[in-house]
Amino acid sequence: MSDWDKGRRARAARIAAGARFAQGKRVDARDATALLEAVIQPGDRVCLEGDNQKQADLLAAALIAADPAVLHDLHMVQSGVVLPEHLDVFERGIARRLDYAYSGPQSQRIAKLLFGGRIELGAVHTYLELFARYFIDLTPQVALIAAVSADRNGNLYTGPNTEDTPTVVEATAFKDGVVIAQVGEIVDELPRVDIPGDQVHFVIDAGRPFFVEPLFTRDPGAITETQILTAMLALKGIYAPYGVRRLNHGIGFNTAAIELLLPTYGERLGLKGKVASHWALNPHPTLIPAIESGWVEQIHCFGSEVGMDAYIRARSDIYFTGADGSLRSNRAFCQTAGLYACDMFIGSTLQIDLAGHSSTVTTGRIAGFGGAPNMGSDARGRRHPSEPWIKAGAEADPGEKAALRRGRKLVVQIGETFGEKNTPMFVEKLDALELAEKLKLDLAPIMVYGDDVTHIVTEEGIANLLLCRDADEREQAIRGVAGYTDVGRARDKAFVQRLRERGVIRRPEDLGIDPLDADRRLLAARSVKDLVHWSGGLYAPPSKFRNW
Amino acid sequence: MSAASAATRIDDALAQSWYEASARQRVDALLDRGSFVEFIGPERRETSPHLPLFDLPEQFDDGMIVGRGRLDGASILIAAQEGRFMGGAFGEVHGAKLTGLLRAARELRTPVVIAFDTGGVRLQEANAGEMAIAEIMRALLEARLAAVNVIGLVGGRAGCYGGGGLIAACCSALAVSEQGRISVSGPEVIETNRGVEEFDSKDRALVWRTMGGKHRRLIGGAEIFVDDTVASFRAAAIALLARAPALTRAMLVAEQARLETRLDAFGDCADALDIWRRLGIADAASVPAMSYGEFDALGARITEVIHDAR
Amino acid sequence: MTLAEILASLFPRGSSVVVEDGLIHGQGRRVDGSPLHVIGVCERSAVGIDEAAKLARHVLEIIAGEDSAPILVLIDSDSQRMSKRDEMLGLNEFLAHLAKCLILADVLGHATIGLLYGHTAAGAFIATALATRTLLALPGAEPVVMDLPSMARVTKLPIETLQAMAKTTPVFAPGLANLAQTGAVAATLDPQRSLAAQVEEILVANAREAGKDERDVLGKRRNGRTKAADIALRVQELARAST
Amino acid sequence: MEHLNYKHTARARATGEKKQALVGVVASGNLEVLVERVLPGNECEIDIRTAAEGFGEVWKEVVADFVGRRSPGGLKFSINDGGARPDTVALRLAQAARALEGDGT
Repeated sequence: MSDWDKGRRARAARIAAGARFAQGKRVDARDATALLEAVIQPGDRVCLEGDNQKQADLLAAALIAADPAVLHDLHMVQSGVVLPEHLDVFERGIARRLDYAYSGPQSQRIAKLLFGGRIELGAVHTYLELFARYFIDLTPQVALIAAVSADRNGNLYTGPNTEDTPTVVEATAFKDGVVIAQVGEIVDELPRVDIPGDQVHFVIDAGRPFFVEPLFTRDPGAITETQILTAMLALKGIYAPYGVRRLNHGIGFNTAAIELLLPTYGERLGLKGKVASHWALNPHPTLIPAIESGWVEQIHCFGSEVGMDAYIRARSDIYFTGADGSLRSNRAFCQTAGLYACDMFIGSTLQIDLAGHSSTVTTGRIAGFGGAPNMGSDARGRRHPSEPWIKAGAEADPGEKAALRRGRKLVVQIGETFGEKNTPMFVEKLDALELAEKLKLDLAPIMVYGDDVTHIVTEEGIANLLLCRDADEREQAIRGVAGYTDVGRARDKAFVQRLRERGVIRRPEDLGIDPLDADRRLLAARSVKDLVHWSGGLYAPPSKFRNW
Repeated sequence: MSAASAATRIDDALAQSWYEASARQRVDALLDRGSFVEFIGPERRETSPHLPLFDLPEQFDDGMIVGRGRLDGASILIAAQEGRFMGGAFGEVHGAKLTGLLRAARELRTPVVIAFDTGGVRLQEANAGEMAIAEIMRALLEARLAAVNVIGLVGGRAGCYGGGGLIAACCSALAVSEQGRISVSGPEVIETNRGVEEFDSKDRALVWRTMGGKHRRLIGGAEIFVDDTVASFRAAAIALLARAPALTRAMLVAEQARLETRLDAFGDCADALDIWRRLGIADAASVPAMSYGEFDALGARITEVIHDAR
Repeated sequence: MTLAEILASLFPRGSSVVVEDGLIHGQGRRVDGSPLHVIGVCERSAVGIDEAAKLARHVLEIIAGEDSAPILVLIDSDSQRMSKRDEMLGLNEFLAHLAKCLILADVLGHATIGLLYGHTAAGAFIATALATRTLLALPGAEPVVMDLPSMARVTKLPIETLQAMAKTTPVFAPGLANLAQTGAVAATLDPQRSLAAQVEEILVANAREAGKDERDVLGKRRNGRTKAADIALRVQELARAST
Repeated sequence: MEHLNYKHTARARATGEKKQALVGVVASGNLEVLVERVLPGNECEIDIRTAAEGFGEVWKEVVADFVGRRSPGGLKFSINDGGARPDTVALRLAQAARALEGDGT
């Protein structure tokens, strides 16, 4: 007779093992490590919830305190490798294998551990890709998640920073896995239920909120004149002609400058109501002036942002909110929205090569992808038309019959030709390739592939790669906006001049922009305090961003 | 703030942020248009003889601009520090320019405006910088003893730290904006020497409520609280120059009393919030977030700081 | 020399000088029997708001008194007190107030003489020793504006490099000789001779000179600050010419 | 510190009457440009002291492009550089030239 419920019985056994430390579902924080040692088994796939924002930090600390003789060879399947503890589990011999998406603050240490062979790498994913694999071949046996609060039955309120939680719980709880949640407090009645209690097996009262990194806050005070110039070029040279209404922005200073130019420079260009109205975007504080000036119709968020909760609550026409009034974010849905329902992604990168491939991997740093490749790629499954998508498709393939022509998503890389410490953004060979060779990876970690990139914006101008007809044109178009980098100085000047005449390259003067007009006074807010004023006092920035 | 006002302020030089402006922009916008005459300008290339020793770049004016100009028609001497060059720190040349200006002020009986923006003594020429501060203080006080008014303006990026804080407190009167910080030891210095439990330099709200412009205004460390615009600083300088309380023995006796009263009243407070509460501000925690207008009204209600005791 | 030795050498017939909580105040007699006021900081105490207020009060009391006797400021201090409380309550005002009182006393005829016999640093140095008209020192005094370990941290230069550089210039490294060369210290006294006699010589010499601040000129003469005096003078001339 | 000096002949003499101007400050990633109307005819000189060593080739091109784009004849540019990126250098040079032409401050 076949045995068809091994998984269910295994889960029951795990829950029974953990129940020794629980009263109902509730486990004391002091018993967290003992609980994990009882529930998790060597070799398990474990999702320790953490992305680029929220972190199940108490559970992370509890896991590294486990005895490696009891817990070992774990396979970590999580979006973020962000806390030091996320790597400590490998150094302590508790975990061995890793599949992840993003590793911002730990990018240097993760590279060291990979080179040292302490981590067996599955793959570096995009968020959406990793979430997808949760349901196919990377389903967690145990999920360690974070919520704002729980009630006695284990129902969870995940609050504004809901983020990955529903996805992780869905994959785990419905495939015989165990879900353990850390919560800031246990209450009689939740503001709203984000995760039903029947999907949650243990709840630990951390007595404090989980950690959240204010990753999407850009201080307007740090925006440079050159970044303002790139923002002016993007607005006048891309947003305006394509009429981009549905979009996603990266987190760099160039796109923050664009957000702050909407109510000033954008207003002067007459773009209000014509561009930037529908967003897949975290609650960027730098978008507050544009929201307050009536530019924005709605925003769906991957996560929340520290200090923005009261503002969001007071602007429910703009944001997605629950019945309780607080933001409901959802990373998987928002990534999907960014992939399929946005006509443009614009973001910064660290390196671009002559084919337009870009990567944030540099020697000794493996930052991972996060969500940019989902936003920054053409959705081949897209079928609905829109003006920018059709126009971009026509530029790319003017010969094809209109009714049979695929549109194109605008994928824009924006940045200064030289980055921090005078490092050039344009390179002959990506560091990512060298990394792949050293680590013997099948794939180099490319953030956005060259054939997905449609435009590159630098202070030198805009290169429209949709209009390039072959690899040579593409290379010279890229060299043409690469300024004084080695790549830029090696350009064929006559070739570049011809591309300029065709509009493949557009210099500031071609767009009627005087670089000397790129002044900080164009920014609708020039300090974090200005943002607070724009928000009517609703935005409460974290202390590290204050100068008052 | 509306989009329209955001757009219009772009073209208005006087609406420019003091905090963001360079020392040269501050001088130009503070004075009556076109009236500035610089002494030992950048074309003289009187740079620091010490920075090359450390392989550091020089600045043609060594981060200190001094000269004469008119303020609301009146002839004044003016000095401004560039807070972004070496953190506005006092070095030999930088300091000597201000010393000379203050000595001239005494001799010519001409009032002085000083736009502070400094982290204190310049490390690479620390002894020369320390001496410059001592000489500036003496020259400043001798000018004041000769009934010459010296007004200090604080609202720059580098704040007004170290010896700069002492010089500022020697002025006849001070105007400070919210961004302005006045203190002797900087947050990092306190944290390095006494530990993060004594002072967490990364807690910027703490830094500002301990050293920032609003706190200084509330305890009487500055006479006028100004908005972060060049126009607001200009108006404050004009207002403060109009009253000329000379430095006298009586003035210092009054200052002694003022400072001892402060010690008695607030010496046991653990935090600036306690001081503000004791001053009668019920919702002390709301002070940092207040706009210029709100705070100015509150300040006027709570304390009178034109005390003639400085 | 210890404070007791200094006082004994200054006032062989005794004095009313007392030490309280690291601060010095009192009075002794000069050779001619006239009074000499004494204030100061000892035991390497930090100068914070409380200390500055007490010292300033002493100075104001001296000014309020009958005589126009000189004031001797003895210094063996730490730097300014580095604390949240001191800065919160306006340490800059307290230190500046102390300096003002000393400078006012000098202008009103109480010649001020500083005697640096131990350590001093940074803001405490400015508000006490450097606020006197004439600063004297005893061998072994250690004035510090910026200590080399801190400098090494900020400049990212090894201490050995800084020490080597300090041999060619007095402008940044701590120590009596360096400060003296930049013009801070008028003279270093001989501990083998009577301090009373040496101070007396200075007081007599000072009485003949005007109260002009010539430390920058001294620093130029000693080749410690080559530019300051000329720059200050040039600015003064330009200001005069601009009227 | 590295010292660089470039001499060019501009297409035309710079317009305006102002004798000198200064833009920028010396800070990390920033620079100051002092421009003086002191050279005869169409001569143009750019004198640079920079904290970032080994970027001579880049400076040469930035300067050549600037002289080609504007017409800074008769002007001497003296630069103290705190390691600014080429885009900032180009911007400051243009600001300096405009400041001397007198339109704007």
